[in-house]
Amino acid sequence: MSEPIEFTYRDALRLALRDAMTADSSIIVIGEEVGLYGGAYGVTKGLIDDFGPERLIDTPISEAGLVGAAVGAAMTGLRPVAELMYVDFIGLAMDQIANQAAKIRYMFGGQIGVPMLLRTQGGTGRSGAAQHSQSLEAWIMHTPGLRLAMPATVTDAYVLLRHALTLPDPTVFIEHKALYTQKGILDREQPADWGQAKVLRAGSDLTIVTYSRMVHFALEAAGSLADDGIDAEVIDLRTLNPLDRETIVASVAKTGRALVVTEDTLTAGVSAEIAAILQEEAFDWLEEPVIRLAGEDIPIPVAPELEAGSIPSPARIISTARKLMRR
Amino acid sequence: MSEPIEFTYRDALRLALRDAMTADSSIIVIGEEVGLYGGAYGVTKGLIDDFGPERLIDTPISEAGLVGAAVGAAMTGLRPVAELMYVDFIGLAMDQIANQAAKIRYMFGGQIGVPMLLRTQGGTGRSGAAQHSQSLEAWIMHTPGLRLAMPATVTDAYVLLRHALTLPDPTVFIEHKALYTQKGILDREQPADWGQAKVLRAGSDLTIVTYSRMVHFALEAAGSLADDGIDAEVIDLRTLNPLDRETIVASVAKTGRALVVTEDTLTAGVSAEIAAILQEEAFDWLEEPVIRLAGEDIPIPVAPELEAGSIPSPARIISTARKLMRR
Amino acid sequence: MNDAPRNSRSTEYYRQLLRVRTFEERVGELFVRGGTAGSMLHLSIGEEAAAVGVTAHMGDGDSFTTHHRGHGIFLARGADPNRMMAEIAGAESGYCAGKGGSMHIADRELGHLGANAIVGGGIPAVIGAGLSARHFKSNAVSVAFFGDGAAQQGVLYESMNMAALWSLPCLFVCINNQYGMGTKIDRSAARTEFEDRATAFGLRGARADGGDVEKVAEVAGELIEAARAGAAGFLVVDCYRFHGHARMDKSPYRDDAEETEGRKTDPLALQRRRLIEDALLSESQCDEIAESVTEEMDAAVDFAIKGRQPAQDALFQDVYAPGQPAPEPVDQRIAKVLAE
Amino acid sequence: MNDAPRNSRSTEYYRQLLRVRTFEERVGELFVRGGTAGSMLHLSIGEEAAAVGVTAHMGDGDSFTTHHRGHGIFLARGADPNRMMAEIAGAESGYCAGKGGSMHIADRELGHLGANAIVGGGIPAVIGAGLSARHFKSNAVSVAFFGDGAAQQGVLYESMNMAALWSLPCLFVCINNQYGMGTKIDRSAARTEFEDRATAFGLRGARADGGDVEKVAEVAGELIEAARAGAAGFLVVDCYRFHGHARMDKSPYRDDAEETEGRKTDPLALQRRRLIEDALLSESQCDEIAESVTEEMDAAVDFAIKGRQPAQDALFQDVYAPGQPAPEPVDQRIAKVLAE
Ligand SMILES: Cc1ncc(C[n+]2csc(CCOP(=O)(O)OP(=O)(O)O)c2C)c(N)n1
Ligand SMILES: Cc1ncc(C[n+]2csc(CCOP(=O)(O)OP(=O)(O)O)c2C)c(N)n1
Ligand SMILES: [Mg+2]
Ligand SMILES: [Mg+2]
Repeated sequence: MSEPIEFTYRDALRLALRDAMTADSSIIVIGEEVGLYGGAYGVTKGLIDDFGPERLIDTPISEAGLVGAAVGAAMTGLRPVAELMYVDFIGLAMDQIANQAAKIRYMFGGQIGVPMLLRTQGGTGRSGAAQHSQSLEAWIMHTPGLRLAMPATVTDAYVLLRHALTLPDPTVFIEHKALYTQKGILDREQPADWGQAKVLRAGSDLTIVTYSRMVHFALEAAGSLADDGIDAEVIDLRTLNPLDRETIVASVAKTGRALVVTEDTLTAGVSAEIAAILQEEAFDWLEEPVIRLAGEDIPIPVAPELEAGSIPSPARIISTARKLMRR
Repeated sequence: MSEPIEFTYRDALRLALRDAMTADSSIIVIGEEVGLYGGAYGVTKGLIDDFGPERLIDTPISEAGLVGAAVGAAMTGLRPVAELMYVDFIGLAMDQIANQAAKIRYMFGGQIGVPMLLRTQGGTGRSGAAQHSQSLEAWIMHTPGLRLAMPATVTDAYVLLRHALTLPDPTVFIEHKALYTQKGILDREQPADWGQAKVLRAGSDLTIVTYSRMVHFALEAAGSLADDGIDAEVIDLRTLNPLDRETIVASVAKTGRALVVTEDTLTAGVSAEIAAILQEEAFDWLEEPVIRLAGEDIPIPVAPELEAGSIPSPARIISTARKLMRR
Repeated sequence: MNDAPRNSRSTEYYRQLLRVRTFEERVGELFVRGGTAGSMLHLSIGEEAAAVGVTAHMGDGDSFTTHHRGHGIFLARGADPNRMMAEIAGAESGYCAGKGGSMHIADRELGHLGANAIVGGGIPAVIGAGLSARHFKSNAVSVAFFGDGAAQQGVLYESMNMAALWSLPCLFVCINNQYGMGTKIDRSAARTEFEDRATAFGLRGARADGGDVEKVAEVAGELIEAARAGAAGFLVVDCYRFHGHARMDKSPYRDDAEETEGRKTDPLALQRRRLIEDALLSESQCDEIAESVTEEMDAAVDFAIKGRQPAQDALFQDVYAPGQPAPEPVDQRIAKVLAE
Repeated sequence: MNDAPRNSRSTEYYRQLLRVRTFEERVGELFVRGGTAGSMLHLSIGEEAAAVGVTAHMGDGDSFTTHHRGHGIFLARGADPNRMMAEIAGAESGYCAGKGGSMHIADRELGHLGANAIVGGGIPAVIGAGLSARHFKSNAVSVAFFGDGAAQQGVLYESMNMAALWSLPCLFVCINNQYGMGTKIDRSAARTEFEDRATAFGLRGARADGGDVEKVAEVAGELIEAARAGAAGFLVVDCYRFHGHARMDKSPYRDDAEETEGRKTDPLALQRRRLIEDALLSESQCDEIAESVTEEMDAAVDFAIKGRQPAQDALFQDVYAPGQPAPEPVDQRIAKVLAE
C-alpha cells in the first residue's frame, strides 16, 4: 500500500487520469486544450507526453461536435473522457449530452451503452462573470440516464474519477475551479464508495447537507458553531446520481434539523431536491423546515465582492445554522 | 365586450398571436415551418397571409442560430417570437437562451433588455419517443433571468400569451402537445393575472398543485375523489416564473396536505421546488409530507402504453390522494 | 456486394431498392391500420438509391448513423425487416424492444449507431467511430446519413472540420430530397451546392443523381475507399421526397405538377428498365423478385402485428446498465413515504 | 472617418491604433497592480488594425458584437476609455456597472450588443440586428467580430447561412490571430482559408492583411457597403496575437522565433512609418499623438482605480427590468421561514 502523501485536488485528478489511462488503453481524452496546453486549469498537464496526441486529443472549439464525437467513440469501443472547459459551455452541447448520451441505452432497448465521462468544472471564485462561474449540476441531475459526481476532497477527486472511469453509463464529473489548489492527503486505496454520501463531521444538533466546494465552507462553519455549542453534522453527498438518500435521511432523523447548502441557484436547484426528499422521508423527525442556503437566483456578477455575495459563505452558514437552532 | 365562444387551445394561441401582431408591429415570428407550413402543430397557420413572410419568418433548421437571431432582434427594437418546434430541441439552443437571452440585461448592467418570447411545446401524448416528448421546464425555471409560462386552458393560452408579448424580459412559453385540440370557452377580456396561480377547484381536504396538461388530469381526479368524499383543491400554477408561492402556501395552510403533480421527471424537477417551498412556508400546517407525483426518472419510451405509464394519470392521482388521506 | 459481377450486382441493387420501397409502403399501410406507435413516420420512398448505393460498400465493422428517415438505409445495410417493422409498431420484438420506434432504430451487430429524431443529432458520432477505427487500427469506415435540412445545423460543420483535420475514415451523406418538412431547399439556403461547403472544410465533395442507383454506388464507392484511407468525404445524393414529410402530411406547400415531375426520378423504375434493356433480367424475372420482396415485407407486417407491447416493468429497465442502480418508480417512493 | 481626406484619415487610423494599443497595455498593468476584476483579460495587442479598419466604416444606428477580446473594437468604435477601464476593474462607474467586466462590455448608445465570453456566442445576434434593419427600413449594418478559433463553432455557419439566404446587412469579421488559446490555427482546421467557407454559403468572402490598417479599411469598406445593400460578407483579418491568450498565459506552446517573426506584422509600426514616409506627419507630430493618447489612457486608469465596487444591493438589480418582480434574497427567504 502506498504511503499517503499531500496532493492538490488538481494533481489528484491528473494522477487518476494517468493511472486510469495506464490501466485501460481504451481511455482517450478529448477536448479543447487538453493536450499541448495541459488543460485550462492544468489538470491534464503532461499527460500528452505519456500517452501521445492520439490519446490526448486537442479539439477545435466545437463543444457539440466534440461531445458528440465522444458519444460515438464510446459506442464503438473507446472510453472517452470529453472535457468541457467550463460547465457554462454545456448549453452548446446539451443536445449531445441529454438527448444522445443519456438516452441511447434506453431508446435502443439496452443494446448499446455510452461509457463516456464528461469532465468539466464549475462554480465561482475567479471573477469569471456570468458565463464562466455557474453551477449547472441541476440540469444534469434532472436528466435520467446520466450519472453525476462532484468531488470535494483530494481523495475523492482521485477515487471518484477512477471509479467513474469504470462505469458502463455516461457520467458527468464536475470539479470546482476554486478547489484545484486545495491540498489534502491522497489515499489512493480508499474505496470509491460510489453513490454513498459521507458524514465528514458527526454532530447531534443539525445536519448540513452539501457537496463540492461548499463542503469546505460547511466544515469551517461547523468548527465555529462548535465553539458556540452547536454540534453540526456535515454530510458530503459526493455523487448526485446515484443520490444517497439513506445517509442524509438517517442523519436528519437523528438531528431533527437540516440545512442544505449549495452553490447552484436556489430555484429548482439541487437544494430543492434534497429538501423535498428530506421532508418526504424524515418528515416525522423534522423539528423545523429544511432550510436551503443556496446561490442567489441571479446571474453571477464580475465584481469580486458581488460574486462572493451571490453564493453562501461560511459566515452565512453559521448565521443560518444559529437561526435554525433558534439561537 | 365580445361574447365568449368555444375555441381550441391551438386556435386561442393563434388568435393571441394575431391580435398581438396587429396591435404591435414590432412583433415578428421566427422559426422552423412557422410561415408557409403554419407550424408543426398548426398554431401559426394562416398568419403568413395576414402579416407576410417578413413577419412570419421560416428559418433553416438551425436552432442555435434562430434563437440567437431572436436575441439580436430583441436587442435592436423588434419583439421576436422565436418558435422551437419541440422543447426537446432546446439543448441545441440552450447557450443562446441561458447564457445570452437570460443574462444580457444583468451582465450589461441593465442597459439592454431582451424582450423576446420563446414559444415551444412539450410533453407526451403522441408516441414521439425520447426526443419528442420531454418536459424540460425545470431547466428554464432554474435559469435566473427567464420568465416561464405554461398554460393549461384555452383562456390562459390566450391571455398569458398576450401578456407575455408585453413583457420587457425574455420569456419562455411552453404549450402542451396534447392540449392543442382541447376545447374551452375563450374569454379574451379576462385579466392575465400574470404570476398568479389559480384555484380552479376549491376543496378542504388536500391541495393538488399542478400546471399545464396535468391540470386536467387533476381536475378529473378531483371529480372522482369528491364522489368518494375527498374534497381536493386544485391549483394551476400557470406561470413558473414568477411563481406564486402565496396562493399554494395559503391553500396548504388550509388543507394540511399537498400533492404536487407534474409531467416532468421527478428528480430535481419542478415538483421538487414546489415541495421544498411548501415544507418551508407551510411547515406548521402540514399533516403529511408533501407528496410528489411526477414523471418517472427515465427517457420516454415510444410504445403507447409505456409512454402513458411514464407520467402521472388521473387514476394514479386518485390513488395517491387516497393514500395521502389515509383512505 | 460491390465486388460482384455487374449482372448480379445490378440485380441486387434492384432487389434492395424494391425491398426499401415495399417496406416503406407497408409501414404506411400499417399506420393506416393503426398498427404503428404514433404517427411520426418518415418514409424514404424516392430516396432508395442513396440507401442502397452507399451501403453497398459497407461491411463488417463499419458503422453508421441515420436521420429520422432511416428505415431504408438500415434495411439496405442488412436489417431484419421483421424486427424493424416490430419496432415501428412499438412491439417488444422490435430492434429496440419497443422503446425506440421508427425514429430510434439501432443495431449493435450491424454497426447501426442509431437513427435520430434530432435533425443533425447523429452526425458527430461518426467522428467518434472514426477515432475508434484509428485507435483500434481497423479498416472501418463510419457514415453519417442526413437530409438537406440538416445541412443547416452547425454541428455538421463542426464534425466535417474534425473529420478533415484528423483525416478520419468518415463519410457524410446528405440525402437531398429537396425538402425539410415544408421548406424547399432554396428557402433554407442561398447556395445549395453543399459539396462546396465540404470542400472548403477540406473534405472530398461529390454529388450523385439519386435517380440512378448505379451512379450513386459508383461515386459512393470511390468516396468510401478514400475515406478508409483517411480522406473524409461528403456526398450529396439528389432525389425527391415522393410523399409528405411524415405520414400525415399531404404536402399542401407544393403543387401536383412539381410532384409529378419529381417522381420521375424514380431509381426503381430506372433500374428495372436498365436490367431489362441490358437483358440482365426479363420482365418476369423482375416480377419474381418483386413477389419475393412482397412476401418478405408482408411477413414483416404479420410479425409486427403479432408482437406484444412491452410489459410495464420494462419502463425502468435499461435507463442504466444491468446491475447498476436503477430509477425507483414514483409510486413505490410514494408508498414508502406514506407507509406507516 | 472613411470619408475624410487621406491625410486626416491616415492620421486618425494611427491615433486609433495607438489608443487601442495603449489601452491594452494599461489593462495589463492594472492587472499586475491587482486592480482588475479577475484575470480573464484578453488583450488585442497586434490585432488593432481589425478593430480600427472595420469600425472606421460604422456609424449611428450600426451595431456589432464582439468576442472576449473586444476592448480594442469598442474603443475604436468610440467607447469612453474611462468607463471601459472602470468596467474591467469591476467598478460601479463602468459601462456595465461592474457586473460584466472585461468579457461583457456593451453599450446601447453605440450599438455595442455585447462582448461575449462564449466563443461564437455573439455571432447570431447580428442576424437579428439585420432583421431589425430590414424591418425598420434603416441603412444599418451589423458586424460580428470573432476569432479564428470561433470559426469552428457551428453557430457561425448557421448564422452565415441565414445572412446569405435573407440578404441581410451583416458582416462577419474573423480576426485571425493564428491562435485559439494554445492551439495554432492549423491544429484546429485542415483548410484555413475560411473565406472559402463563407463563399460556399453564398457570402462575399475576403481576406485582409492585419498588419496594414489601410488595407483592412479598404476591404472592410467595400464589404460593409455591399452588406448595407444586402450582400452579407465575411472578412478574415490576418494578424498575430503578440502576447499570451489571457494575461496569465506565457505561451509556452510557441517559440521565441515565431513570436519575433509574428510581431513584425505590427500595424502601428507600419502606419507610423507610412505617415512619416509619405510626409503626412513628422516624427514629432507622431509623438505628440502618442503623448495625448498616453494621457487619455492614464486618465482612464485613474478613473477606474477611483471607482467604487458596486454595493451589495446591486446584486438583485437588473436580473429583470425595473418594476418587474425581482429575485428575493436567499437570506430574506430564510428569515421569513424561520420567523416566529
Ligand atoms: C433539431 C430538430 N429540429 C427540427 C426538427 C423537426 N424536423 C423533423 S424532420 C425535419 C426536416 C428535416 O429535413 P431534412 O434534414 O431534409 O430530412 P428529411 O425529412 O427531408 O429526410 C424537421 C424540421 C427535429 N426533429 N429536430
Ligand atoms: C464556448 C467556449 N468554448 C471555449 C471557451 C474557452 N476559450 C476562451 S477564448 C478561447 C480561444 C478562442 O480563440 P479565438 O476564437 O481565435 O479568439 P482569440 O482568443 O484568439 O481572440 C477559448 C477556447 C469559451 N470561452 N467559450
Ligand atoms: Mg430533406
Ligand atoms: Mg484566435
